[in-house]
Amino acid sequence: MERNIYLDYSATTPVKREVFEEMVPYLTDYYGNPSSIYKIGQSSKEAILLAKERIASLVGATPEEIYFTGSGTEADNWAIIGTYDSLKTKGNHIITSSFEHHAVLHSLKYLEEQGAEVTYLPVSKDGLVNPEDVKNAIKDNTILITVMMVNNEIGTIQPIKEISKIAKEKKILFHTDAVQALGNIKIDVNDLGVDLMSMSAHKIYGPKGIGALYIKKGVKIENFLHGGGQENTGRAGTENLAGIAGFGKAALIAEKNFDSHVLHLREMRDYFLKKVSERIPDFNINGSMEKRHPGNLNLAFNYIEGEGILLLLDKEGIQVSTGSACNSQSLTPSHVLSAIGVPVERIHGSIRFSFGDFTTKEDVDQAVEVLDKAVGKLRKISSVSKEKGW
Amino acid sequence: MERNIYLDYSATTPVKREVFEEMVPYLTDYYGNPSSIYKIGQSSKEAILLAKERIASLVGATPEEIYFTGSGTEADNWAIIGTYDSLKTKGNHIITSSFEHHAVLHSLKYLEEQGAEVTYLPVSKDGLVNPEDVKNAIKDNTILITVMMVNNEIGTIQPIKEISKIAKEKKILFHTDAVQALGNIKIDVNDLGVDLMSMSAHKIYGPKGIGALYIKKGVKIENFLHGGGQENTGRAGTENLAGIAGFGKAALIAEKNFDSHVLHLREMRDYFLKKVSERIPDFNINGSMEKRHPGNLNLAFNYIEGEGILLLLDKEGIQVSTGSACNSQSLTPSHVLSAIGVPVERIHGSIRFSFGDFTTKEDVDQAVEVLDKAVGKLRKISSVSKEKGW
Amino acid sequence: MPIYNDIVMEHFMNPRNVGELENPDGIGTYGSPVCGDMMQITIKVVDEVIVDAKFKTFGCGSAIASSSMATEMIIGKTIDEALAITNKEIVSELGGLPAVKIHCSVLADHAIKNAIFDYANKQVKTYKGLEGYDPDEDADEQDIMEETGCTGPSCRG
Amino acid sequence: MPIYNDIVMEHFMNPRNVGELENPDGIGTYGSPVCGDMMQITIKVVDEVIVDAKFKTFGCGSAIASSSMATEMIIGKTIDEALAITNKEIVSELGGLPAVKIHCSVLADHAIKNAIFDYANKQVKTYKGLEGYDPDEDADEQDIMEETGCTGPSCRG
Ligand SMILES: Cc1ncc(COP(=O)(O)O)c(C=O)c1O
Ligand SMILES: Cc1ncc(COP(=O)(O)O)c(C=O)c1O
Repeated sequence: MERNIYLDYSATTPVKREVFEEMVPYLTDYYGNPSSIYKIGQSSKEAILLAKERIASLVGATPEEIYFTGSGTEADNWAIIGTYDSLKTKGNHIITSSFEHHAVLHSLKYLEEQGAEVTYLPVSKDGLVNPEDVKNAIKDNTILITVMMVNNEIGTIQPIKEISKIAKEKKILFHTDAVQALGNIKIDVNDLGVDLMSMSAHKIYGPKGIGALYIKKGVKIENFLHGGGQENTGRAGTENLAGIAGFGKAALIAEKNFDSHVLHLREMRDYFLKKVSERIPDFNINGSMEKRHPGNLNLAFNYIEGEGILLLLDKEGIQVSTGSACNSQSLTPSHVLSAIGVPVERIHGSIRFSFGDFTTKEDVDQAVEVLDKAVGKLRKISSVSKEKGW
Repeated sequence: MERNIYLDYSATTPVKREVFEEMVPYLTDYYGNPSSIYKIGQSSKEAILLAKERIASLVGATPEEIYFTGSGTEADNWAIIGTYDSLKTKGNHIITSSFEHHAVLHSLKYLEEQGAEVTYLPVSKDGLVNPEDVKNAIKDNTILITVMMVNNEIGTIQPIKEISKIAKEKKILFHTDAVQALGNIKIDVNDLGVDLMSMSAHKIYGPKGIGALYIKKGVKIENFLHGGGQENTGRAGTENLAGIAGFGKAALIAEKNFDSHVLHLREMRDYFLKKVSERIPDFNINGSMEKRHPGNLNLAFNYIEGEGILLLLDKEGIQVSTGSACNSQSLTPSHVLSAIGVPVERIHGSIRFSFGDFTTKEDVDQAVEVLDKAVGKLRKISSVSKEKGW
Repeated sequence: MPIYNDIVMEHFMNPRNVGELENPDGIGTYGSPVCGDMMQITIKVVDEVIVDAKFKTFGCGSAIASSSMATEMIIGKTIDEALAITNKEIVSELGGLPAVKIHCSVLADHAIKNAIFDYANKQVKTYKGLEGYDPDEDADEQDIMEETGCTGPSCRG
Repeated sequence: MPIYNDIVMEHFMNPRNVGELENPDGIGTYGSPVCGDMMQITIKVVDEVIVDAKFKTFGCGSAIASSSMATEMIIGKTIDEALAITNKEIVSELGGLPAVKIHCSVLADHAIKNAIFDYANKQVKTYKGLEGYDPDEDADEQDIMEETGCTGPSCRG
């Protein structure tokens, strides 16, 4: 492979070498079905337990509270649809924010078709949900509050503890999508007071296609996948053994390296921002820089459209994401940036830069160089500009 | 690892070396998110397409008709719950057989709680569903017929073509669970006339935790996992890239080696049966030997309980499965053997032997030797016997 | 983490006191093949002491191990001491059993009591430990026969 | 299988005729930054022939490539010939565009027509190809603004 400068760690992370090595045995010699009672089946089962212990340790849970899923998306679907299924006779009202991940929003849309009533809370310009809004939205028939821990586009960290406290007072279940938060901010499920929490391996240097749902001891929600008795009868389907082992290892590393990881990300991110500020005029930062994922930056470059930036960067081996309509098969501008009130024309020119463990200062220097040129080139082509007062 | 004699290929198969090698790049260098439009994202997308082509080719489908899932279980859940969700306003009646896999039966149980009406057809002593029974069970409100292609415990092959013809005449959707059939019997979805078909990689020497649902072009069912636009907006969640690549490779090998694979399995299985017949008295074969998975054998050893056999075999490095209550955390005797009318006391002494590509004649010789001793030992301990007329 | 510990496996692999005593002083059976387990115990009693015991068991590994352990435990004990043995003690002597296999120890416990019951009947004796005891009571039938479907981890492919 | 073919990428990377003509004979704009694309075309006309054209575009890769290709296509053509150009022809000259990006070619097509419309107005001329033409018609607004949510494969993490 050519040299890449990967600045899209929030989309997915490379699998760390140690994680890969942890997976290899389960793709070669240790193939026993964890459901089988003979020895090679039981050692597969032990591997699952070890992975649970590691993930539980990272978030302050117990291994029995961790259930593996096929993705962060499945964890979100299960938490939301499973809660609805088990509580719909008690009430049908769910509270969420308007800038959740689509795994949450589309699960809720599905439930709306089944008869659920959903309140979508506004988000501040800084990218924060106001706990007061949550409180005011609660009704007699509210059965679930779901607010993400860290937003995937702008990285803002939500006041989970405050919200969960409100939920607890009213005896309403509280779910949080922690897919972007895991490994990047400190999580203690008991301190935070969450009942359900979604996680995904491929955001913490683990493999794709393996996620987990934390279900607090004592909380009972309907199963999502029905069939065999895997995962303590909680989630049917033969377990993704290699993926589970990899997720566990990734969690172990995340816990061990937490401080240096966060420090490194923040350093890279802040250095990048400083460099960009020095060289490129007319951009805005989307979302508050204060309560933010240490490796996330989301910038709106005025007068140009983001896909062009992405393509020019890709030509030079640099990967980033756009918040633009144009980059996707969908033509809708980012619902996240809309929710925090970024003007639509700026949404089109917004780029998410996300930094990770393998990002170097040289990467940043080179990326800013290329970015500077790309923005300059596109602005020259553009039909809008400061002078034209777009 | 010590030498194993693995005779539980129906539970799960070892990952073939070539399959593992196909997966490695996606766990190391090629980590791009398939949803990203930059180059390394797009090459991930190409890997997914290639895998679809390979699986489609194995079953006579087109790549666009293949949707990846996190397991065969998820494919079953999606087919059944998705069909119900999209057709429940038209009707709520579903027809199935009483010896389906739990992924099917428990999905249906879930739907019964949601208001579905399910007919469980009887199964003959031979282990076959009678198409006439299907025909007679159809009502005005029937929306789905789901009958498995090959049973997982006794390996009997169902008359899928005849059943799908009946379904088609009545314009009812037809789903088949082909998890055990894939790679072991010839499948042509168009010739068989199925609308929906479940598959799983770990039964054909691919990794665990990756499955697929075939959805015939033109058939629309509700999504099961809601979120991002992956899998042509059909199944949300970041794709299990390595698993997908592995599944594709496994399908390619299965297609290429089909004839020799089937021949080998049948040879091993028949040789095993011959040897057992020569040495061990008082056993019965569960299910017809005629229309049967080439690598499946299910034997009831009278006067003893299966778990003991399993443990004694395991001690000697031989892995098999039991149809016994006692082997599992559940205490219920196999619903499959019950369905074909095996007396309960014989169900307790039933063992599934399943053969695969790595099984050798020496394996079989040794397994029969150990089995003979185990059965003899347990019969000596047993409180029941022929003389006691149990 | 195999499903059984070493003590259980040892008693399963090398069960003690397998067989049937000739002309036993008491014989007890419990369970049925339909339920998945059936145990038979024969005992020899001299001066109120169980001097010998043998078992035959149709059942899973833990049923065989429990039977083996149970016979070991009663040999050398007085009838009263033997009657005082609970299934919990059998489990504890075995170093524990998986939760769903606890019923196997109940089986052994009942088979012992049934053998003593038989002995008591034949000898026309009464024992405190047998007061109100019903040899045909199916203490664990409910556990075994419950049609719960596959909920354990062994829902085999 | 990158999202754009080589022709599109070449026109995006090295767009032809970028800029604004001084004292153009016609100027046309189409789209708006809010909708994600806005294109401006200036043309120079001599004896009914478009002798020069330049564009400026705010928009994605395919919008820029379409603009570049469109200006190339009209230079040297008569007004009538230029008016006859359809967005399909622009797409075909580009060797194809992803389905959801077809609207970008419509944009270029409209911008050209608007530039000619402006020229016609200034020269007080009428053209068959402009009959009933409304320069402000938002042919593709619906495509762009539809609040369909994330249904494409780029639902980014
Ligand atoms: C017939 C059948 N259906 C469904 C499944 C479930 O597939 P998976 O193990 O991938 O969840 C299996 C195997 O476990 C099976 O044998
Ligand atoms: C906040 C958030 N939730 C959920 C998901 C979905 O997780 P997965 O990609 O494992 O399906 C993602 C990432 O894609 C995410 O960023």
